[in-house]
Amino acid sequence: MAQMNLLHAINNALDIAMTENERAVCFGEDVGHFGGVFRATSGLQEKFGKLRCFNTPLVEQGVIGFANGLAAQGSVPIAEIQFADYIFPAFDQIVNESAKFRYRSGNEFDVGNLTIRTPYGGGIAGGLYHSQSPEAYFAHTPGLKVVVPRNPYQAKGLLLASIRDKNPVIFFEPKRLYRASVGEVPLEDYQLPLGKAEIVTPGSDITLLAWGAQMEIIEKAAEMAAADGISCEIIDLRTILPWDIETVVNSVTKTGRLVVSQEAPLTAGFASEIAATIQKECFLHLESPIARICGMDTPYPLSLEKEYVADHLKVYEAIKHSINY
Amino acid sequence: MAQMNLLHAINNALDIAMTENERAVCFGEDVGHFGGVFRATSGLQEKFGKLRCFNTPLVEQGVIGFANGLAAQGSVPIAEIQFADYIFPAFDQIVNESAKFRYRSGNEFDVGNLTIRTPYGGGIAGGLYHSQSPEAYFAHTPGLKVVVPRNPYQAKGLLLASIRDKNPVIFFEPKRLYRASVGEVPLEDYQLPLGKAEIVTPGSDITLLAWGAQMEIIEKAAEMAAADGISCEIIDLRTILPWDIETVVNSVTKTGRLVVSQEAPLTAGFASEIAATIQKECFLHLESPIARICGMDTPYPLSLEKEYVADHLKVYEAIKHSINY
Amino acid sequence: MNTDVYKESPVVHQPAFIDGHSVEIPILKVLQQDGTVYEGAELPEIDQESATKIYKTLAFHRVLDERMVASQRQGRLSFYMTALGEEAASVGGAAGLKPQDMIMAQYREQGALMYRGFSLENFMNQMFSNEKDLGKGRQMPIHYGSRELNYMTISSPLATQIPQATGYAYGQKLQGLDAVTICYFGEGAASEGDFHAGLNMAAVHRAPVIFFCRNNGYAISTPADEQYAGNGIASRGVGYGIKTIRIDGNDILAVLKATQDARTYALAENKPVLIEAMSYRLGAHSTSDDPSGYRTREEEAKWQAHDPILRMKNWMLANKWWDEAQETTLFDKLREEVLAAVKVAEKIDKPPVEDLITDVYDEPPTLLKAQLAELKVHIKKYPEAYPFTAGRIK
Amino acid sequence: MNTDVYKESPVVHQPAFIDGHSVEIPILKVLQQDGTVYEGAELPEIDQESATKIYKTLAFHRVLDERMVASQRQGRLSFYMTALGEEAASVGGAAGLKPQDMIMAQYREQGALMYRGFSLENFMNQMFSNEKDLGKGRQMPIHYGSRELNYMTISSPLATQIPQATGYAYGQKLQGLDAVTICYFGEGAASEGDFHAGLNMAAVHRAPVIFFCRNNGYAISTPADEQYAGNGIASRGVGYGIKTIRIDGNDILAVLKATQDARTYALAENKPVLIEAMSYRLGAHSTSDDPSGYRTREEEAKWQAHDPILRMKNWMLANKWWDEAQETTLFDKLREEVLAAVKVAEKIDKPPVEDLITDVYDEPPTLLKAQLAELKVHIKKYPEAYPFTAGRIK
Ligand SMILES: Cc1ncc(C[n+]2csc(CCOP(=O)(O)OP(=O)(O)O)c2C)c(N)n1
Ligand SMILES: Cc1ncc(C[n+]2csc(CCOP(=O)(O)OP(=O)(O)O)c2C)c(N)n1
Ligand SMILES: [Mg+2]
Ligand SMILES: [Mg+2]
Repeated sequence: MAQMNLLHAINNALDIAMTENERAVCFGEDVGHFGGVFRATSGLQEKFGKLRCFNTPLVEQGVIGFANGLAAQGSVPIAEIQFADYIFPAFDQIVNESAKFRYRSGNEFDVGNLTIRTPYGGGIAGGLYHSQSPEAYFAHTPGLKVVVPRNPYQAKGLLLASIRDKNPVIFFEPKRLYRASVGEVPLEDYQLPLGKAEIVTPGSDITLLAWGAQMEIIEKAAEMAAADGISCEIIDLRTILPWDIETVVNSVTKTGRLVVSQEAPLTAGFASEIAATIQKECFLHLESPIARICGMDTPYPLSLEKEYVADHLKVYEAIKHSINY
Repeated sequence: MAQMNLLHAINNALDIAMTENERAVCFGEDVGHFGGVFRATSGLQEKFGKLRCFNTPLVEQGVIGFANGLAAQGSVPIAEIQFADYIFPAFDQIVNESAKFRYRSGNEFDVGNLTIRTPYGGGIAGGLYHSQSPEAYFAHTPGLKVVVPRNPYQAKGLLLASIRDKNPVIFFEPKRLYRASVGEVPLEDYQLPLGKAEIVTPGSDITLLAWGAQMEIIEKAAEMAAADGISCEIIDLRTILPWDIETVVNSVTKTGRLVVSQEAPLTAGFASEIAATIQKECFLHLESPIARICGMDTPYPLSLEKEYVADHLKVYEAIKHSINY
Repeated sequence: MNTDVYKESPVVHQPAFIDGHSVEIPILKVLQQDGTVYEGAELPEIDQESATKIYKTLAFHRVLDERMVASQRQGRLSFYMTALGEEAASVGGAAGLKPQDMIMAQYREQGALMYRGFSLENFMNQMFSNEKDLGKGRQMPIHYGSRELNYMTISSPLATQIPQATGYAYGQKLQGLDAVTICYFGEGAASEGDFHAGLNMAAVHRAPVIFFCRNNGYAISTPADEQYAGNGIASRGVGYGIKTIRIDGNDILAVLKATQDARTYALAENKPVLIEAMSYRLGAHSTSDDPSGYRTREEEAKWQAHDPILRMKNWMLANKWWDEAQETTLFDKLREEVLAAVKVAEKIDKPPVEDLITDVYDEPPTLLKAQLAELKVHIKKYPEAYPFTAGRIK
Repeated sequence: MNTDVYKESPVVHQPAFIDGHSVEIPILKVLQQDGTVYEGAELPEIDQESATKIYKTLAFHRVLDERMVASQRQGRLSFYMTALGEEAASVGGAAGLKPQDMIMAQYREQGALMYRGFSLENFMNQMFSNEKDLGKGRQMPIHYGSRELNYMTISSPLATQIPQATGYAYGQKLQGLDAVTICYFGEGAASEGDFHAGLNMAAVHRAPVIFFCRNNGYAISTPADEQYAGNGIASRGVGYGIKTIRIDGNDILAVLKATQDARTYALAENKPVLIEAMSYRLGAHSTSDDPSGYRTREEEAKWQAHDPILRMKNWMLANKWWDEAQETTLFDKLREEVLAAVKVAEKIDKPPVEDLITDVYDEPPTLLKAQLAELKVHIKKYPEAYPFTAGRIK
């Protein structure tokens, strides 16, 4: 065990993956000598050489196109997109290629070895182009797995599982927590399961659901609610696609109430999928409407960030509203 | 009035738009002399010249990048993406640029003059790359309008409104209906409102909601249900973003039941947004869970297309299930 | 560092603009249409046996294309694409490589797959998307693929295979294999951003990939002069610092020579090569297209005279490696075989309904299994609506 | 048609590969570091008045950069990007144009905006994202824009402005305006697919756009030789058939000359031009970056000696258009003004909460209005949590 921040945990997972498998390769813009603008790949080029950890030219569609080819060849590419806001030039390579590679070939070829890492989310005064949470764009794409960790321990275990998973995985890293989130992380190798939500805190009155950096927010809201005598069951979805319907259904069947919170704008975000599924699966158990506490339906602002975000106070209000419905 | 198929109606709308405004320009792959692979722009180059209707090089990100610049300049670009399946290379230009152009500049600049036309949808034995319905990918993007017509009359009126609207609009054309859907269309200029759903058939027992080519399907299902004595209120959403919540809420408040059907895969499709919103707005009025009848969560298949699609029989079953809940 | 560029550029004190004509790009021609070799021409490695294999592949290609277009017209097949008039590019490219080299094609390079030995049955099963198709009936006709033959399954979105080929070749290099990747694309696809990404990355990261551009003058209806304003696609190689050659794409010996040399260089230097093969798409873009809407019969006729298969035949005849009797026998046999194969393939069942959910992931997720289960119940309720699968559901 | 390429290429019969060195690209230099003009050099159009305006703009640029980096270090500003050592590219580019020409920049070209007369207050208001910012406080510092001054608002996603500039210029051409578009980008951004799209489309559709590449040797930590393997960015112009020139980017007279000539040509011919200005990013990439992690002090020092502002000053002094007294007065005044402006701007209110929902569309849709209304109720409930806006909600 060691104290690590989220960046260290990721760096440590990459180190383990590259050590165990000489076909693992890390690359992306500034990923090589410099170790990435956030330093997640720090030291890897030194340790594994320039052929296995390197800077790419500045072209996201190329980074992922290259990674797709490398994965199809049998190597294990771990590609970094410098900010999730800049993943869109690679959208075609991800949505039309990575996601459909195995299916279209009848399993003659696949890119299951591919992992795409990218820092996402707001709260860092980054404005509309350094704050986006684009997970929902990918969640509408069968063939992809989408994973978001909430802390260093989760990050290491989920990243190792993502790298080893035999499907293309997009791994969204909550950059606001890169240095802010610190915790005990085993030094040895371990994995956390993909496709499984985690009940972080059991509770009885209402279910709170989120993922990534937003977990901190709902936990804070749950504390406020606890002071009012409301017992919240807190769930970390962890994998957005394919998501763990069963765990959420079981929880809401028990509590009868659900608040889902996401950083991204409300409309057509992943919270909508959750609400749509749960209203169906738990129709007879729901005691109040499922609430979605999300970003507003605008680009991510800069100076009015505080007002814009789905903060703990908004989640807390939603909890109370749901309980008093 | 004249009998027109959907292609003629679109061609006619483009002709009117280019005649009335000499700054309107039509372009895209094969759009010029040939008139597009579906012939939607047929005759326009001959009539308006090569400078105003032309082939572009084969690069979707360029087509939309160019269109964004042209729109910012004050021209009125009407760009065609040959198939909606090929819109993804332009995803960054649409989602990060078109959608955020006005906002990020504080209204110093905008691309409100931009219209993107693209044929979408399945049912033509096109397999996974000539059948996609990607509207949900764009629906998560504040700043865009997303419009889908269901027949020639709607196509002309909505396209003219889209071209004149002061926001970037993506206009999805149901290609399965290009020649199959024929109807009376006024020869003169007219517009249909964006952001307004249409109650196509009033009814009392259940609300059926869809858009584009899927309207035909729910209408067929409603006929079957009518034979069982079930009265369906049929709504065409027409605009996916921003969508007409009020019309749907009013309908479901009245009927107490809702079936939404889309061609795209279920997970994180736009039907999910509708279900999420309506379960909240109509919580106390819903007599059964909102049903989503959609494509399966796979790429669009070829030889098993019939089995895969959200056909009228599946919608009919959902109606019965909802009524008997 | 750019310091080098800064230091090494010759210095001038008056504006000196350069342009597309600052670089001259010769075109390699080895074989003349009448079957004689140009004087002084350097021949590729080729002997009677390998030449015969190439020629038979070209013949098979011509016959298959001819028959399948006819089948499509008869309504037996939904869609087809020929490579009429430009078969030498794909067949000659494959013949210049080793079997372990990966082929990443656009879609008009079925010739390369034929050369590798993909069976007639395999072609048919793909085109009729029946349950024996290696691709499980999921893609439109002509989207072939075979792991066994190192031929990457075709993907419709254009140019996506270009940066992928760079990555694939980089992986081959990392493993130290005696293998390169060849990446085919049209001059139209070369306009995509992925082209730029793939070529630049290959040059920077030294991937042993042969970029093979089939410049056939058209991208559907768009002529090459509305596609680019430079000196073809070859002139772009200069910008990436990629060794580049332009060849007569209808000249099988030039194709072979260029590919053989490119392979040797790519492997020895770990560097990419760009080949631009000049040709002409003699047929329609696909069976959905009608070129009379955008070009003249005269233009087509001019290119008919450059038929690459006839050119090779003339050479074979001149070499006495082939004769007219063999020619007749071969073409007759091929036509028969293809016709027979169509009849077999079109009768084979569609894939089972279970194939709807396989290969989306390595294992179908819970939700997808539930969707399939629900579908089966539904199909049993309305068997007449789903005739291909209803009878086969347990 | 590609028939032309086919017919016009010189024919060879032995493989003749071309490569990145098949084209020689000279670099234009007019002014030496000591302020003397190279012998025989062709001067741009410039007189004392215009030279003084340029020089004062350069001085303002240097002072603003210096002061804002200091402000950022003091924690008064969240972020900043200097153009240290490469100011001549943006200022000289703007000076070579007409005010009606559109400038579409990447982010390191604030110099062009200064030259156009964007006020110090406007710069400050943007950087402090206060309610007087033309951009309504929505973007990170240095993302300026001004319709009045024909300076397109900066967008962070790299290279997106390149095809947009082509479209913008095409619109100018359609209207028959006496106006071109200049499009700035770094050698890093030139790797993006949008670069390929923008340049190719400009060449094919003949848009009067000047593509101005600032090749400053780095994209954050990535040196140019890990960005491309060709002869800089200029060598790509050849491939697109675009008239291209390489210049010393630290030589204000070369920048001016190239831009003036490019404008004349672009307008007269309705064709694009590519300028590659060789320079060096002397400062950090941004205030979030520390270059000591990827390059040496020695390398930086070498380029310090090429300071473009000092070079122009030397020339001005030599011409007797400027003296040291003027220099001291100017810099002192500028420093004072900037400091004072910081103090004013940082005290101005943030934009009102209503600005959250404006400009997403031309009019806020119903749902967005409802979201704002709900937010206001919420803020009133927890005023202490939203100190910037709570007090101002009616
Ligand atoms: C990304 C993308 N855009 C558009 C298309 C539609 N399309 C299919 S083939 C084609 C033309 C390709 O031309 P070229 O690359 O020259 O190849 P050729 O057909 O001449 O062999 C187009 C536009 C596509 N498949 N993918
Ligand atoms: C699409 C995209 N990818 C990545 C980034 C992150 N990024 C910002 S600046 C930069 C380097 C740009 O280098 P260059 O174009 O050479 O310009 P310079 O900073 O040298 O002026 C990168 C990678 C971005 N803003 N947009
Ligand atoms: Mg072509
Ligand atoms: Mg740079």
